[in-house]
Amino acid sequence: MSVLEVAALRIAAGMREVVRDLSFTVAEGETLALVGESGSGKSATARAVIGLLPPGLRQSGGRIAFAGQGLSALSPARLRALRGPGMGMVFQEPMTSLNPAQRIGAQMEEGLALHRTLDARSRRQACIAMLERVGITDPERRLQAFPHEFSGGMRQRIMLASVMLLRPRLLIADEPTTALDTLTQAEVLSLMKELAREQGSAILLITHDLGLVARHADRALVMQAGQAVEEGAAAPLLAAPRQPYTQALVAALPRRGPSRALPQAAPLIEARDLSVAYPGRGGWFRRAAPMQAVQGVSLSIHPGEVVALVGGSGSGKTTLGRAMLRLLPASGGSLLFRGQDVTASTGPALLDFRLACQIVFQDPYSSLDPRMRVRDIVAEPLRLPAGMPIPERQRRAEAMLAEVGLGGLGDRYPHALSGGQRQRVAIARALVRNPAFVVADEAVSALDATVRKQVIALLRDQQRKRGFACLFVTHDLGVVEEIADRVVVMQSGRIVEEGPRDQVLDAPAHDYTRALLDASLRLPATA
Amino acid sequence: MMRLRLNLVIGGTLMGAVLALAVLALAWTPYDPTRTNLRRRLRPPSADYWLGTDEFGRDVASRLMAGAVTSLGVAAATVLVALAIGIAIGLASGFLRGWVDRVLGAVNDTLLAFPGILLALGLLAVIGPSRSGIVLALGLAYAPTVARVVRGSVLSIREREFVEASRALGNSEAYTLLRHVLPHTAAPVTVLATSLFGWVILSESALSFLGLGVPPPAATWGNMLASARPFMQEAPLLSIAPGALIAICLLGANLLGDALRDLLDPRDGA
Amino acid sequence: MKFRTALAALATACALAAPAAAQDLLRIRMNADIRSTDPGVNRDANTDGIAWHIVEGLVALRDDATVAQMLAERVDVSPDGLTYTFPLRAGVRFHNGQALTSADVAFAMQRYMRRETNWRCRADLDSAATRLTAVETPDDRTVVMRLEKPSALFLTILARPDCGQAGIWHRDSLNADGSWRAPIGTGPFRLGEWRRGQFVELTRFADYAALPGEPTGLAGNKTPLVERVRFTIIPDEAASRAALIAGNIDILPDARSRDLPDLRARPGFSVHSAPSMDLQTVLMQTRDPLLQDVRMRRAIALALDVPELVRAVSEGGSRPSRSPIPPGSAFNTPAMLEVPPRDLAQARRLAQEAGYRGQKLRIITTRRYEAFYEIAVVVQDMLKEAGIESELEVLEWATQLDRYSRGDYQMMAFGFSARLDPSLSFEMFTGPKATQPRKAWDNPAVQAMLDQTMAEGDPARRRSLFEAMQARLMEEVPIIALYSSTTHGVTPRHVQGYRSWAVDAPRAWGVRIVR
Amino acid sequence: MALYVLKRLLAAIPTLLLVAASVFFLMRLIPGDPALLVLGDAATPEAIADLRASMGLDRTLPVQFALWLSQLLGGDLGFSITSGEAVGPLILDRFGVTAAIVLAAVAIAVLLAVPAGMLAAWKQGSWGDIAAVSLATLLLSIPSFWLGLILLLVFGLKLGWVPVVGYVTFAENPWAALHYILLPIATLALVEIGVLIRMARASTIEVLRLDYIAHARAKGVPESRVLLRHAFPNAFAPTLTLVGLVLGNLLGGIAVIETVFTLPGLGRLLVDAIFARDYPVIQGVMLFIALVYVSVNLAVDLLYPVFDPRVAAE
Repeated sequence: MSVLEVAALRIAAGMREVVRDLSFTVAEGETLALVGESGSGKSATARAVIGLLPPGLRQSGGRIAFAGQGLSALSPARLRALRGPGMGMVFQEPMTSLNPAQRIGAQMEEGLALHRTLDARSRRQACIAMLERVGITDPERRLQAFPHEFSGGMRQRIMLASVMLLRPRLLIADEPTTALDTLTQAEVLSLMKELAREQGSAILLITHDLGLVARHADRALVMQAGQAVEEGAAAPLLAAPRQPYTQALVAALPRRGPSRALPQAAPLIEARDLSVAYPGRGGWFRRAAPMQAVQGVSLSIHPGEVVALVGGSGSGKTTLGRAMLRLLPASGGSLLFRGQDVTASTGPALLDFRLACQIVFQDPYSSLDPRMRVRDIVAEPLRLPAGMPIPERQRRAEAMLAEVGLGGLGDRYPHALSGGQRQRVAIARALVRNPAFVVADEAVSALDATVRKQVIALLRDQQRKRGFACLFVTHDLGVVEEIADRVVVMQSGRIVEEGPRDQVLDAPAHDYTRALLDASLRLPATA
Repeated sequence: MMRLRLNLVIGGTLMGAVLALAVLALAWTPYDPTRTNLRRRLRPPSADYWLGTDEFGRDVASRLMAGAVTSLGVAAATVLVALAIGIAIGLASGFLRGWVDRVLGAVNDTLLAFPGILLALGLLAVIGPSRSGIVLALGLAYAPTVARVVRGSVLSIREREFVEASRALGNSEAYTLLRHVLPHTAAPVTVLATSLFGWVILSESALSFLGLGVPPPAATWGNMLASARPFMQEAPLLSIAPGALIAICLLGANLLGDALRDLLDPRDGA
Repeated sequence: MKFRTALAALATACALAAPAAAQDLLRIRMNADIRSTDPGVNRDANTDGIAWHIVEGLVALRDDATVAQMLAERVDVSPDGLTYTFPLRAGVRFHNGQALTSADVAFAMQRYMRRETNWRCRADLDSAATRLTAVETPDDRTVVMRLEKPSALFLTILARPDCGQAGIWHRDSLNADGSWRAPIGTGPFRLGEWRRGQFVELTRFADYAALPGEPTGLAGNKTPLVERVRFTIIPDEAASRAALIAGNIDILPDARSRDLPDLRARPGFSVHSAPSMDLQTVLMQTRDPLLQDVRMRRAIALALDVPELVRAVSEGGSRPSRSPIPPGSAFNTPAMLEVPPRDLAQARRLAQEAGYRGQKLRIITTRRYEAFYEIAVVVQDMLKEAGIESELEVLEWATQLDRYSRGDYQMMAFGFSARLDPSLSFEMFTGPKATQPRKAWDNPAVQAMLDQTMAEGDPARRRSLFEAMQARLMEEVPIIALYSSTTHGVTPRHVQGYRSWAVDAPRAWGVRIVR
Repeated sequence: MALYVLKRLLAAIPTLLLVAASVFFLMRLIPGDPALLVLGDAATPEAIADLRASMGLDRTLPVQFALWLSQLLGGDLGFSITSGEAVGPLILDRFGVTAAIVLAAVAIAVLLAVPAGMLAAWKQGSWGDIAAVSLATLLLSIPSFWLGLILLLVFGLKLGWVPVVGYVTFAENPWAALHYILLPIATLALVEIGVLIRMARASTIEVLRLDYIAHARAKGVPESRVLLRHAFPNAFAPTLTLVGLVLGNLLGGIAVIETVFTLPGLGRLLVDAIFARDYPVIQGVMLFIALVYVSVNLAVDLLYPVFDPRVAAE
């Protein structure tokens, strides 16, 4: 018998339908993955199932039945009784899904108090046991803590604990690990699966990540623009997708590119014993000890080389990337560019350095000035060095835009572009001055898989064409496979492993690298 | 969306009406607003004097119209002064940070801890009681608020990556500040300016009420209200009319401010 | 302390037991708190008004501002005018039961004359015109005061309310260190409770030694007829009137003239009007490039319709007067009451001659005193009709007073507080600008006449001197005197015996409550 | 905790000093002489000089300032130069009136406005919401002193329900005292209600969008509890900051209300002292207001973690 039955579901936002005629079932104890890219309607479906559509969205048709019972027929009170012990939900964003004003103990107990007849003592015991189960050390004391005292991964565990405490028959997990780094992601997902297995809960997993589907789902339903595209058992579906869209999704998974032999040359840029410290937060009366984000790192990059800088969150990789562009001041060591020490240069020397280097940021939404037209954004770097007339700048910007596939969109503002298009603009801005060195800081992490594939291709093609050296900062080993010549692994502000791509990926020497590789969700069948 | 439009329409209509009254008053008023007539004191409304006369026999309707010119003019000028000072301070302390920010912050705190009345009186007494005095005094009194808002938005904008991108391009700090930071303060500052406009009208009338505002016999709504107070019982209209106009003007400013906020900050419009 | 608490409890018990006595409370409006209880030292009009209920001097003023005996049986002046002998009245006691002696008088006078006391009138008794050289006590009952030269002002100074009437208090009024504690006087009331910002309460002095006859000014029969008087502080005019009508106060000593028609029309209220001895004026700076021409000043005076102005500003409550000597004074003569008519044509002609070409005159005024403001507004309006342009500079009072005392003005609507001697009425605006920039009229010839009036003892001769000065004033117009205001006291039916008088502040003696 | 409070108060010293210095010198830039004001139009130059000397105004400004500061360190605010009263007790006395009115008004406003704003947010877009927002905007637009005058006109003069003037302390007669401060409290509260409804509504809308509200609902928590336990504390935190600001602003703006209702409060004391150039009183009141401002902010900061534990007071 199926726990959840969705038939001909329609969800509308005003006059527009975001989900059309969607039907599926989730069987007892089964994990069904709703897969799709942003805008496919998968999250709205999850919210509709538990009856919590956000304001502005409404269910305009179809039937949702939980354990054979139609939800629309239930009174609000009956529906509430169902939420928790019947259906539980884990949200995407661990930073906002726990009430910041309540101790986690109170938040965990709340569901128990509402749905179970237990005295306070047993409730507390149950909470402690559950926290212990999800791997929170010292659970008794931690019950008294507030959410902000935990890291994102911990919060997601607590969230999970709080939901699973009620032994729901159906667990709805809406992109539960998207906001976490690779290592944590793997841990949390395994934990979720284990708990569900122990308690016999079915899982409705909402995700955009095919790797995750491959590893954790029994069945998968691929959605595109509000409609089901393809449905079936997870492994065969991914191994032999029938529908073009599914095929595109699978094709978008990273694949290792050919390794290149680069001519030996003097390093273009070189960090020697570079350290970066953030000033501690001091008050009027004392100065806190500075936090060392990068500790004595030496790294050289040769002309035309693509180096991937890999590490979990907090490893210092982004800080190192910025320090190598002198966007952050070094607290120790030195930085050499074409053999010149630029660690503390100013004025014309610094300008020369800046003219030769560029950066592409992670978030295409915040890296473009929303008040400038795309053409002006791309033309802006040509202001320097001074001398180029404005029409010439504009012409070059147009040409560059055409080159990144945005020909004719120069008059638009960033908000009129999609995420992928914006990242193309950012790349165009970075490349229009023909830099010798580019830092790409998680440049594709925020994009949907298919778009990511295209942007990586663009970046790779441009690199091959223009021959700039590139430091590719990422937590995603898949991207590394596609583009990198060399891989550098960072942990806690230090480099722990470094070597040619194939060597590092195929025969990792350091434990941390191995853990990262294990956690990275690749399609086993197609790797 | 519906609310936004309603706010815009009502707010715009109210402000427009008051503005029209002021523009009209520049060209024409039923009587000379400062012309006294001691034989016609405190007359009730009539066909000749639509809103009656005040304690000097001056036509109340004419004075209200002239008061619109003064009150709106003072408010507009004050807002400009407050914006000019506040934006300069806010940009400097938000963008430069460090000790500049600390010093400006301390000065700002001091000004915020200072009742505007005293600041206004002090400055007015030094400069001499005049329109420019009250504009400067209130402008200084409100500048810290502007500075605080500008600083806040500068602090959040300077963390955005396009500012860092500008720096990575080799652009100078000044260029980055003017080209990429300043334009983004426009939205919060516009919203604030609209509210400020209302607050200044309110403060000017409060100061006039305490006897510290634009000096009579020039009519402002505030000093009309203050002079009407002793005749509250005999001629209640004398108190009610200017107060109602202040309220209408404020309501207009508030509604317009709300509409602007919704327009410029799409997050709230959803 | 315990004893006092017990007494207070007893008093409260009595008050509760006898509601009739509790009714015997007279509530009088006061527009602001008093500054102190130290007579003539830290003072203003309200402070004086409280002080004269508590302490008395050797002499006191009558209604017409002439001097009568008070604690002194009589005043004997030596023929050369240099020695004043005051035999003290018998049977006068202080509030603490001690009998009044000449030593008490000498003690108080010595404190007044010390510079550090800051007595308001110390300088008046140490000036060229009047210099007190000695206070002697030949015996317990006699006080002798000696002057350097004869002075017509000496007794008036001793009697002036703003000098605290040179009030005599018992030495226990001072703390051990010589600082002021609280007044122990001989007056009809003793100080009860002073609750700052709220009220000052006085209680009847049972052993008060009243003079026979009728009350007049601060002299005559001052028998207290009510148990307690409470001066309630109500700053706001409209609120005071409302309080009177609501029965929250029993005497409104200073109703606004514009409220009078309404109050007169109300049954059960009576209005008591009396001319005051202050002076409302327009001052002109005779050193101003434009106004130094006497024709310009005359043009301004002629442009004003003074009767109309006075009628408007005082709501018909005061009569116009171009003389600084108030109509209530014994020295006011019919000639002084003449008001020259308005003459716009002549005003224009004179202004033209004086070189007036449409410059804007600046008239300083304040809103602190409504009359000043109203005068300024009306003057501006009337000048306009004569083709003389002006604008108002409305200042805060402290600033206006500062500008006044520095002579830093072109024209100014201003009011002088009550001057109880005609010499002082002229002296208040006459004097050398070089040393006293506040003085409006700097004319050595007039100054000489003024000095003469101060030394002259004969009333008739003084009167003719004043008439001559008045004539000069009308010619030179350094100030335009407009009127003396009128005090309007209002009482409900149950208050009997209340009368307004030349000074704004009220008198509570002789008043009874009849229900 | 105590250490934190102490540190915060110490950190306020530069601000207070700056306030003290600017008040001191600003007031002395203003024309007007307290001695002249005491003596009036009949003042002779000698009498003025004497009085100025006795007021201590004959010394140079830096000396006066230094003297005042050293007095201040001893906890002595000096004496009023017009009434001779000790400034410290005078301020405390007058502050009682002001504090009673301001606190009562803010308390009433918070109690009425916060639930109203939260309900409006909960039913966003409903007629009730529109009514609440309209009312709030309207209240926000009415000048407080005008509202006071109108209330006085209606309830004091026309209906005669409350006395139009005067003040009795609670210690004397609680019932009568209530009558006197009813209208001032109502006036202030009405105006603040407008501000607070809008703030409470806006921050509640913000909070209701967050995942933890959905999480609570997904646990089957009833709406009343969602609002009370989950939305309220988080939505109230920003409102609390505003309440602090409102308290500070009210202290600055109270003079107008005290003028309308002729109350012997701190605002009136300040304005009267300014008019009388009573320097010690002005300086004392200004410093006191600055101190209250700092303390209110401190109290808000100390209270803030109760509603938002993320912002711990160190």
